[in-house]
Amino acid sequence: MIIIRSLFYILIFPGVLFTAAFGLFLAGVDRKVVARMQHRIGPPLRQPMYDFFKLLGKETIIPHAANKIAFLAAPVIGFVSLALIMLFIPIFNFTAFSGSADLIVILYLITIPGVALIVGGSSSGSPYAGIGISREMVTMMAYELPFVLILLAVARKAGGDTLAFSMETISKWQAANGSMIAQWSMIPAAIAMLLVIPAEVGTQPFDVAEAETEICEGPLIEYSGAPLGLFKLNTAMKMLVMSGLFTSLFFGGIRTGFYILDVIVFMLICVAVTIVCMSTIHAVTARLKIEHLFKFFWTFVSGLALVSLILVWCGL
Amino acid sequence: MIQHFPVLAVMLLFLAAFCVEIFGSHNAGVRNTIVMIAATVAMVLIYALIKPVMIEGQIISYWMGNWEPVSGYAIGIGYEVDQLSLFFALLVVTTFWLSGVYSLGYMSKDHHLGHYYTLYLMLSGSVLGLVMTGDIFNMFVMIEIMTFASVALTAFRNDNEGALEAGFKYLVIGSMGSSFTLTGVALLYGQCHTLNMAQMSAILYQNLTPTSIMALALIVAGFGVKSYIVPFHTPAADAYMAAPTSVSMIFAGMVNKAGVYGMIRVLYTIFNAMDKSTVQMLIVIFGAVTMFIGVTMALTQHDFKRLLAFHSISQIGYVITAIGLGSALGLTGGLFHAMNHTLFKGLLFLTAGAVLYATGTTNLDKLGGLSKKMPKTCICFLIGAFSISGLPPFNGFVSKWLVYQAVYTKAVESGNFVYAIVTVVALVVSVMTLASFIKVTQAVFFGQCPVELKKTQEAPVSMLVPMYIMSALCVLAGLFYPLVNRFLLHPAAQSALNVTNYIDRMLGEGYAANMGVENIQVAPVQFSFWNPIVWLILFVVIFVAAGLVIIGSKEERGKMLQQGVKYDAKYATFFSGEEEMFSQVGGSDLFWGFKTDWKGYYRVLEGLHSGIVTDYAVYTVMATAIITVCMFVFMR
Amino acid sequence: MFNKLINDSAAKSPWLYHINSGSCNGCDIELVACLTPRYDAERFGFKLAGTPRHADIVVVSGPITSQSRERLIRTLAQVPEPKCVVSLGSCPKSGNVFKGSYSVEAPLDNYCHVDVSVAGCTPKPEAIMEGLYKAALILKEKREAMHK
Amino acid sequence: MMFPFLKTAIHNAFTKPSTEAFPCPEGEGLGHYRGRIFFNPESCVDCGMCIRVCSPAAITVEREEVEGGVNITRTFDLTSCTFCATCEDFCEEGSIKMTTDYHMVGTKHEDLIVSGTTFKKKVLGNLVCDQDNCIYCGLCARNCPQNAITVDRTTKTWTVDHEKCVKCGICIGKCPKKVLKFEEPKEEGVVFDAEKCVYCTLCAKKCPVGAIEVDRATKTWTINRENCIKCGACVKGCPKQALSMGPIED
Repeated sequence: MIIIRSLFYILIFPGVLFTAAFGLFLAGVDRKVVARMQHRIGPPLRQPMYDFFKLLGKETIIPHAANKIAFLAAPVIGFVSLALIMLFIPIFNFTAFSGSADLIVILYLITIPGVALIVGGSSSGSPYAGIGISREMVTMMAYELPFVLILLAVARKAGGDTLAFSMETISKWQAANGSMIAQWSMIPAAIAMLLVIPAEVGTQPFDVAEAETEICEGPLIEYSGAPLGLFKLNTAMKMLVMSGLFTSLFFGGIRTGFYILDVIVFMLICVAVTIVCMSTIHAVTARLKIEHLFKFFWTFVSGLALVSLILVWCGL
Repeated sequence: MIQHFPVLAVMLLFLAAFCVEIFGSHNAGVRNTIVMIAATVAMVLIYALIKPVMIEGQIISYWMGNWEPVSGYAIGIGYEVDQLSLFFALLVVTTFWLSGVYSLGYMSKDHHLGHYYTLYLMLSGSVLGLVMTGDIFNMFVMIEIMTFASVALTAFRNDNEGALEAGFKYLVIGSMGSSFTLTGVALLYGQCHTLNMAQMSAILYQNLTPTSIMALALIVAGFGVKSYIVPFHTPAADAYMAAPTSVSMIFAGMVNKAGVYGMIRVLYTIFNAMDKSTVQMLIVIFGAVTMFIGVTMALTQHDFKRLLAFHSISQIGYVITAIGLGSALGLTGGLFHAMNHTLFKGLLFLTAGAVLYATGTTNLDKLGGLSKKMPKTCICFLIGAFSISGLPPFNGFVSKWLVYQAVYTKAVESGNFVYAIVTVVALVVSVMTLASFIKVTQAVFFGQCPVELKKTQEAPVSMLVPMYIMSALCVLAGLFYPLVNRFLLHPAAQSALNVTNYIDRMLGEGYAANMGVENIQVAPVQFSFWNPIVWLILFVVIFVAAGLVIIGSKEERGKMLQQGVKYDAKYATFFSGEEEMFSQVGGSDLFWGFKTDWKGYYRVLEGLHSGIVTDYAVYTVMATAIITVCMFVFMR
Repeated sequence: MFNKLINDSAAKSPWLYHINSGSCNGCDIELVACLTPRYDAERFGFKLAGTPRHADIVVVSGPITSQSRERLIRTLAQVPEPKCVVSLGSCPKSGNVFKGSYSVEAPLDNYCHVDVSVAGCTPKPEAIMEGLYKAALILKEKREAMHK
Repeated sequence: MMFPFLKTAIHNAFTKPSTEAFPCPEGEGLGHYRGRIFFNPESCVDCGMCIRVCSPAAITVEREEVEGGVNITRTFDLTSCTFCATCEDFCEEGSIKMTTDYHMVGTKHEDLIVSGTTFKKKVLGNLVCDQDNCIYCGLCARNCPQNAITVDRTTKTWTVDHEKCVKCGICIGKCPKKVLKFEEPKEEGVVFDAEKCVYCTLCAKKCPVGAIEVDRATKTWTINRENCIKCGACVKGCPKQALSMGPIED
């Protein structure tokens, strides 16, 4: 019975199937909303799904210079670890495997898909990919600092003493004291988090790593067919994971009592977060340069997060 | 019987060092046999101590020449192996055994191997003795042997550019460190009238006079030099780079750890100073600065081994930060990270050595695309890189995670914002570590293969086997960290925090209580949530599911084409249509976007790392002065 | 398992790779104009890809100069199957006004099979859209022929 | 302001998109767009001017001899055309027009071809009779559909009314002695009237084959009859009506 339930958690909800399907839906929402903001009709909501399935049907070319194992394994590892993270992120008061990871673990697990992308791109042996991975890595360094500050602020606010970074403590604290976002000292952190999410997912204006017009899609340059489809799926899933993390960190206290309703509310908040922090910013900005991106995150965004951390530290 | 093992192991190594010089300087077979027998036997002797010490909780003591304490004063040289000592001894024997195996293949192209092995055995014996001795002057002697063996080994390939310079730097700074230690030991002897550490611990318990504070500061500075914390790190980079890789591995795995061990032994056992918040703060800040400067320097390096050297400095920063916290959690994390650092840094140095062996260079700008030529080395390197960058589920992640927890818990408990900043620094340093290893991955193993390296061969088996062992240990330590904690870390941390047993074992039951030493029982560390096994199971389940879908839908998928063997436009890399093109961005310049933003910072650092020994000596003296002043001003 | 879905998707998500083989840039900007809000090719799933490995439809413009010919052939070979080649404007099909020049190696038909050609100098974005749409349908046919 | 377009974006999101429908409605406001070529073979006089002015050599011509004349097929290759409309400008007869039809998409080469065939009749001279061999049987006169031939056996005269004759050739078929034939036509060509000419050289400029040379200094007008294709461009272009088409007198 436990095995069946675990398998259900892993494979259907909130594991692989839910993450993939809802992630693709979020990506579709993103593309649609961006199109509407640019006064276009835009692709249908199912467009990312079409892209994914089309890529499955394409030929997979492994370049001569590439390391075959790393080249093919990278997207799969990225996919699996993304599907896994969702099992550790609480959907309000429900977590599939709560005892297995805390905030820091999630922080690190989220870097695995990025590393998979980097290793995959690097293994293709293309100089464009070399530049792409360099940018991807600098982006990673850029958003890591504010991300860490945000997580520390949240953890401090939720106030676990011994288990400082437990996700469970945070959701319990929110269940008792209302959503984190309602605390005014957390608002700068929430704004910073909203800016971290697009950088983590790699949407404009933070898509320097995959700049298709300058460096031919960067790390993805040599990918074709099913592995490329998996990478595209990974990006979509990252959207869900990041907006889900935001939701559980800052909107944790909302609870209707009915489990299905909870999930629907969770999904709605995810969609809203996607629209606010990815689509809107995408629609109104152009791609940054990598050094500007780094400076932006280490000054402005980190500043916001630091303000939050200091406020929380002062007991506000 | 068992109490003879530690001394036998140490003496065996020293004896073998002489035998190698006498019998084996012209005969490779004899030489290798002596070295491997000595190393293996020493390793077995130390491993045999795991059961009584770690599991049963015994402390093994041994008086040289049976000179037991007379009327309460320990006058003989005593060996005392408690859990902490054994923990480090295990690291030491593992490292030098693997390094010995590796040397067989790696050093085969060099001359005067008799000298090499002599020095190698001297170094191994001295570090082993250092971590197991119970006598502080004996410790100093071992430090001296270690330093001079290290200097000679650093300059061993003296036909290489920079080897002698590196040796000289090491010699100057290392001697300064030794002198500090010696001065401290002398002061302590004057204060306590004994050289036995257990007795000193009992005498100095909650009883610090200005003289002993001075001694503490000097000894901490001395061990700081040995563990290369900033600003004592200056000779490290050159030494690691110039030394043969098997020796670099020993430096990272043993010599560094000797410094860390010394720190722990002095701060926790002898002086019991870790409950003072200012000492904690001082050590933690030194640790944080070390990890940050180490990693930022590593990001700009052009040489594989030099980069690894700066990472060594950075990782030691983690260890120092963690042990500086003075909490059980911090000590556990610090010890675990010290152990993991031995494993993954050793592994990384071995892969660097394999690359050097196969290609003749470690310059990042000249390497590339080796993953197809040296696939096994590449996999080992990736495991090492992921471990040191702290990616789950490898071992580096667990120890770093413990360190963050320890620091942040400390921050929450003390309400001190500095610790929160240190947490942030530690987390950011981790991602920078990842960045610089991505750089190496790209510049050495992936990326483009230059024309000169087309005929590179995989490293020989004798070099691969140590790498495999190290990789396996990295993975296992990450996956089964609760077991590691239970059998290695917790006993070691407990023995460091609770000195009663250490004193009593040496000087007789009740001695500690007489001197007013409290018996502190340390509860096992409570971990937060990270269950790598569950993670791995989930990973495998999803992997299998994904694999089933992939296999099931094979018909629908586009053909999975094999790589072409000959040149074929279809399988060629896309260079915007060109036939072949080489990247103008050197492997070492990968993160120019980052470097641009940090121009000012790097200008300062470049100015500081001037390469002039005089400057470095000045830093050493200044840092020692700062430590001393801080200790004096804030400890009273 | 998903064969039908994949076949249907083939026509709904065609990604373009654009090769300029010495074009005057007229066709190129018109191709980009297809992505503007007025024409919005993205609503049919068209997207400009940055590398031939991602492409389904290769759009060639320009009269194929001697310098670009080798690169063109190489790049065309790097596109995974199923793929479509669309010639944009008059140049690739015939060389246009550069016909007969010592440095022009048109027509494109000598190097690959051209599935759809869009005439015009330059074609209007509407015409380009029409051509691309036709190419997308051909893609689906090719995919179905590959995996019955 | 960090996001200057934020307001626009949000406004756009809640208004109707400005995208046109697909397939696009036939554009009316296309203005002077030059699209698919329209060719009217009926009015073409095969002057060849279009071929001469076409820079990408997109226009080709095929001639096929058939009974009673020549089929001249003009082919406009749209995949080669640069749509400069020079041919349209130069076509004296207005046979070539650029339409605004931009739907020039084809999967085959034939989809992008515009062509038309002109039939050019062979010109016949007057009907003549070899009266030395004629037997004045009168069969020709009897069979003439226009009653243009008169034969008088008594006076042995054979006359034809050139006004009435339509050059149908029936009489030639009926003649038992095969003495009837069309004589070689008197060469038609540009006729020059020196009195009206002001030597403006317009005709030389208009001539598609460069057959006319005018020298204003010496007031001479010469034409190279061999090159002349009798297209009539010079006649139309002459401002003084000094040129006309007619039988050439030596």
